Amino acid sequence: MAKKINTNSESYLKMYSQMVKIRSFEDQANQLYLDAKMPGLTHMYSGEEAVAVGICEALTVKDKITSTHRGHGHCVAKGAELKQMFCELLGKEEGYCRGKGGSMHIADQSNGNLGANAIVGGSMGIATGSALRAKLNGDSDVTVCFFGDGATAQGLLYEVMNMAALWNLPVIYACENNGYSEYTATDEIAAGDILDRARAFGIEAHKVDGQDVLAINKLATDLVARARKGEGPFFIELITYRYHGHHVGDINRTYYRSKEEEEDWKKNKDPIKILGDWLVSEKIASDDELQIIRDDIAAEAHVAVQYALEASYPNSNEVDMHVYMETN
Amino acid sequence: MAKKINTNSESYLKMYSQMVKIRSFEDQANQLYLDAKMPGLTHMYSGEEAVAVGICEALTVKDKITSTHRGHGHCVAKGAELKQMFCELLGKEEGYCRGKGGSMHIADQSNGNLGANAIVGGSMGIATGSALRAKLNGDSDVTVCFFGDGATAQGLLYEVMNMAALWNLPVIYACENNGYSEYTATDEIAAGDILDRARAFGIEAHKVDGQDVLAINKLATDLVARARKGEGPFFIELITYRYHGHHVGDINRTYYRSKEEEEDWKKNKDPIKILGDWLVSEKIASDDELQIIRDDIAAEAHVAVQYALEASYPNSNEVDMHVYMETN
Amino acid sequence: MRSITLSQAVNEAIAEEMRLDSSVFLIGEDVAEAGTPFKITTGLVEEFGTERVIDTPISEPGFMGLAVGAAMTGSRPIVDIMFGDFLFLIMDQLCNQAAKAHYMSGGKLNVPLVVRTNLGATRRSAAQHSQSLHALVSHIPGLKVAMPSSAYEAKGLLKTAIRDDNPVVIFEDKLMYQDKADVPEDEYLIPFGEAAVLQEGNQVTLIGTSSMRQVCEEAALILSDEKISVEIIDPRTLVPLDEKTILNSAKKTGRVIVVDEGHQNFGVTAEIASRISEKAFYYLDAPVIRMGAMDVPVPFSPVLEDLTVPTAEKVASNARKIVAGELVHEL
Amino acid sequence: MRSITLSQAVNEAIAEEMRLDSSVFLIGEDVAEAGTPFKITTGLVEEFGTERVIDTPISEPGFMGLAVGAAMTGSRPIVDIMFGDFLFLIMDQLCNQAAKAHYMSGGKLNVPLVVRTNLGATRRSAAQHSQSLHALVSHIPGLKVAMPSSAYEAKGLLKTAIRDDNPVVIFEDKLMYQDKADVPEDEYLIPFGEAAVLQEGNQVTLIGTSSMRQVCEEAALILSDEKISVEIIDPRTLVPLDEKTILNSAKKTGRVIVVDEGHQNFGVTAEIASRISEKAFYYLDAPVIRMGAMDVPVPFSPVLEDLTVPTAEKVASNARKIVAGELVHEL
Ligand SMILES: Cc1ncc(C[n+]2csc(CCOP(=O)(O)OP(=O)(O)O)c2C)c(N)n1
Ligand SMILES: Cc1ncc(C[n+]2csc(CCOP(=O)(O)OP(=O)(O)O)c2C)c(N)n1
Ligand SMILES: [Mg+2]
Ligand SMILES: [Mg+2]
Repeated sequence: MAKKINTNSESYLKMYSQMVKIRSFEDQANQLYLDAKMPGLTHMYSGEEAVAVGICEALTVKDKITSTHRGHGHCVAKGAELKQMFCELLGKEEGYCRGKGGSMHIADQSNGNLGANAIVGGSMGIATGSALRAKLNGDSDVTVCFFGDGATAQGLLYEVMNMAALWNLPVIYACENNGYSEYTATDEIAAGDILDRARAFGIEAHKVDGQDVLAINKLATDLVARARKGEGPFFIELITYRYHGHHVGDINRTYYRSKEEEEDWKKNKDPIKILGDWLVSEKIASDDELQIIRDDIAAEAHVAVQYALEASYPNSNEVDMHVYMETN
Repeated sequence: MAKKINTNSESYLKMYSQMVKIRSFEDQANQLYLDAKMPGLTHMYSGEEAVAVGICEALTVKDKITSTHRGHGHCVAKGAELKQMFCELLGKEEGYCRGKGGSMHIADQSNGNLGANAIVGGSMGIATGSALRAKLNGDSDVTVCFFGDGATAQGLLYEVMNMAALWNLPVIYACENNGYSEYTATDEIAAGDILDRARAFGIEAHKVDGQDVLAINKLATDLVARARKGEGPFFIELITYRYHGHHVGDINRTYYRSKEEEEDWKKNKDPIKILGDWLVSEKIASDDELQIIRDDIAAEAHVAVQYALEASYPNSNEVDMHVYMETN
Repeated sequence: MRSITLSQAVNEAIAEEMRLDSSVFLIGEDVAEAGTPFKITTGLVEEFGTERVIDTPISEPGFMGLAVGAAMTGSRPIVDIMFGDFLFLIMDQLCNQAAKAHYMSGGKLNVPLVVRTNLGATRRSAAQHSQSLHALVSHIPGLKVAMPSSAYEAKGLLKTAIRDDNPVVIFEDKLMYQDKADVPEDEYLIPFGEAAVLQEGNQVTLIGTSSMRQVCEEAALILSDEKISVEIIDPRTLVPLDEKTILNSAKKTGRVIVVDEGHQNFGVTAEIASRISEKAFYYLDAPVIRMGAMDVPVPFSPVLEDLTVPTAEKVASNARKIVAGELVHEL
Repeated sequence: MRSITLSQAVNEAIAEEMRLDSSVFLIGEDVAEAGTPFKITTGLVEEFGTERVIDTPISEPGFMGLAVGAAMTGSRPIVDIMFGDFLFLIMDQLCNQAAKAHYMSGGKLNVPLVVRTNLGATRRSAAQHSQSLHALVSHIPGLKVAMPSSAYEAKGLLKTAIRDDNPVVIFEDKLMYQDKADVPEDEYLIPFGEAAVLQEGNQVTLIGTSSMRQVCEEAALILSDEKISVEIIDPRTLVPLDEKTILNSAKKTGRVIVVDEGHQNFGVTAEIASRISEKAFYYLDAPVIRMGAMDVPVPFSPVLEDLTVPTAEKVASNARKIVAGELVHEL
């Protein structure tokens, strides 16, 4: 666990709350699936909360992120409202994308989230392009590109890292290494070393414990500041774990990973528990206070789900709206 | 200049002849363009002869290569006949591809040349797939993938290197670094180090003087033998130079490279001259003997061109032949 | 006859061809132990081993490229592209390389490979996992394109595809993977370029590809109650296209509706309709009606998504109109 | 009026829009000092600097992706894809990302970018540098597609494309880069979705896209000697398509030939012909004739390549037949 990085306990508690919020969101989303109330499938972020929160708490609302198929965590961490998120997951009109995107395309441009992406690696260009725009316009925002370990197999990553490095773009590549690409251990499909792949393009690359939100936040805060000064790009590999299956329907998974491994991560490396224990040991919060935070957020998530369940679907005339934007 | 690698002077003279053959071919091809007898454009290999010859002389006829838009050198080096090559360049029926491919698609599968490719990087998958086939079938052949420094910007390279490394495929990636991608110095569009990019995938990578045919041949012979034993893949960067413009029509090029630079390479780093001088100094051949070789090959190339100029075009009914192969 | 699912039919086709020909192998993401997300290739790795059932990194352009090279040098790869939408990632290798190698080499190289992928919306998978992109590859000379409409066709067409010496793209309907149909135990092949006439009739021809065959069959049921005589045709392959069977039917009924799940604009319905309009012109009693998917990215929300795809009711209603001599479109 | 080349027209359009709007930038291979291999962007880097005229590595998917991200966050990139054939490399970024972002986000994101590329065979560049792939992108909702047929249209359509808030793909004809046309000095825009009626007539309509407009004009010259009255239409944009102008002409002449340089099978001629056949059915005196490029990869050999593209003679001959009431195809 990293040293206390500032004396602002509010910031620690915010990170705690944000992680709990993601977990509560995912618990509800999973339940929606189990209750057959969710259209389609969705990919749970539970277990990886420290990654999104540690990084996004280092960003301002003007900074941008691009997200993945496993995108709820990034969306919450970047400031989204649970109600609008649940509405989107259920295809309702009040969803962030008016129900047109769903879980795999949830975007919240008001908070700088350029969107989840159902093409693995599909947003690497978008993130790098956002950083190019910032540089060209003299804007000071930084863009973080989230993607999984499996996505490092997409050639696009190397193309855009090359350009980001050549042009010193303010982009941070955040590789969420949860060890698996769908139903395959990534070790089996990735040769060499991921950090070396970034370094080969002259990009400074770091590895960090993806369950330690404070360590992540400290590193991210530093790199974001340096990227703003034109010292980017950077690459971070975050070692983490997804608690659920690849998606909510992936129930029997012993053929690709053991129950023991799952239990070990949940018991010994849970990011919420790790930060909670530290908050208590540092006397920033008591167990009871943390319990209240968790309960409040769980209740909030519950209310948000209920709201979304009752919210209305888009009108059928929306089906061919937004194919093209009207140009004035 | 590398040490004498075997006592077989025939092999040195063969390399000399093969390099001269490429040069003679290109001189004639350029003249065809200048005389407006060539349909379209073509990319000259002159200056880079040691690369193709040094590598292909380490291969057997069963080994495979994939080539590029700058592919005449590879084609000659892998054993092709000048007549059929010129016929192809002129769109004649007797060409290697019955006139359908032209310079940018010349292929000679009888000698293991799977073809030039007009998509930069387009053959990286093909070469790696040929090596996959060899491994699956237990065939002992090795595949060499030629590509330029500019082609290292294509993400496909990293995708296929990853798989080649994971599966230990018998493929050698041969990067012909002639310093330029069309009209741009590759330094300006390539970050980091090319060898590191291969090494990041756990691939053994070597840099070699691309004008020194004996050094290239020695390295290639060693790597080919190791690849046959299942120790591949390998990566070689060959530092070389193209004497002509990007293509035959690229005449005014001072805006991207200086005349002095061109003169320096031609005068001091010409692969044919370098080997010739060594052959004389080692008393393997006299200046006169080399002159005879050059004259004979120039004459042969002249005859081949004349033949091709007079050869007939394909019959018009060929236009829709070979779209599909008949399956028995 | 026994009845099996489309997914089992595909599995059998692959297994049978792999047994017959050791140069056939399967390559793609999670095709081995996981048996693909749709559980289609389950069991194959146990029988054929990881050398012939190859799990790849998430590198569609890369492993498609490998397949081209392997095919060019003697293998017969079956490439698994998990969702049809990912075809966009392999277009260069498929269309610039695989499709053209035979022609560009004057017949000396050839690329016998199969790209197995899928199509179909209404699975609540949104715009990047729901597309039906068969029109795109059908436009590229050098590729063949097969569109199985049931387990029976899935098996017979896939076996033919694997034996074909050219690159073939075969589109399975995701929503049909669990649908059963009668499939013979004995080996059979379905030749390319032969449409199936699923029902004969003389007042209107419904042409339905893949998923839309079922929609046409349902429409025919509705119409049979109204004593409208319907002929149903499934082209089975788009390239080659069995123009003769289609034109003969159009000439007989004089009225045709073409139904396809790809976008309508610049899609498959345009090709089939325009061929009929051009070559059966003097036999037509009504304009050929095109019914493709709406020209919108596929929306996630179920209430919107369901609007985008042709339905049996709409097909029946259009058929009713043209048989009655009414106009479908304002002129 | 002054006359300038298509290449100059494109250069002017880019320069004017870059002067007007600082969010416009140009990105691609060798677009700066080299001014592209076709020497189209010559001079722009001198005026706008390397920050706005950006030479990229040979990474088409990569820089297309950058353009999508830049466009989503406020820039208006013009992406130079050196040969239309390389579109296959950017299909995922163009069709899965750029085309769908506005819709998938319920209208919140948008991607105002232009992909400038080219089409056209008979340049002796063989199968991977000669394709005309506009039908493919026209099939994807969310993209607009423009097809300038002369320097005049090239300038007016490109300026409109740059100002459009959606992704637009504009195809220039490589063989026309040095062709001159009258182009006003004063600023003008050509709106999307408005076809040009280049010549009025009442016996037969020739619809020609891009390069094929000229072929139609030449055919009309031949036919005018024979006193056949020809109407010529250039759709100018395929998406949106000016259906009204096309249908009105078809209804007037009753005979239409659609000429396009893309492959005929599943191509642009199918869409236009089938719309006419469907919506002007009762006005047609003859089947709508489609003339696309042959369904073969483009061969290198000049004697073969020239056979693959529609010619004025063939267009005239088909027009003559349908005006005379003869059949073009065996029925
Ligand atoms: C281009 C593409 N190929 C394949 C898929 C199917 N797919 C969805 S998620 C996934 C695994 C991604 O692994 P990783 O990047 O490690 O992310 P994680 O799911 O572990 O968060 C795959 C193969 C896809 N969506 N897009
Ligand atoms: C995918 C693709 N992009 C762009 C081009 C245009 N092009 C042809 S050769 C070339 C430069 C290639 O440079 P390099 O790989 O270094 O090879 P060299 O020409 O130096 O031998 C380019 C950009 C192409 N043919 N294919
Ligand atoms: Mg992962
Ligand atoms: Mg080079």
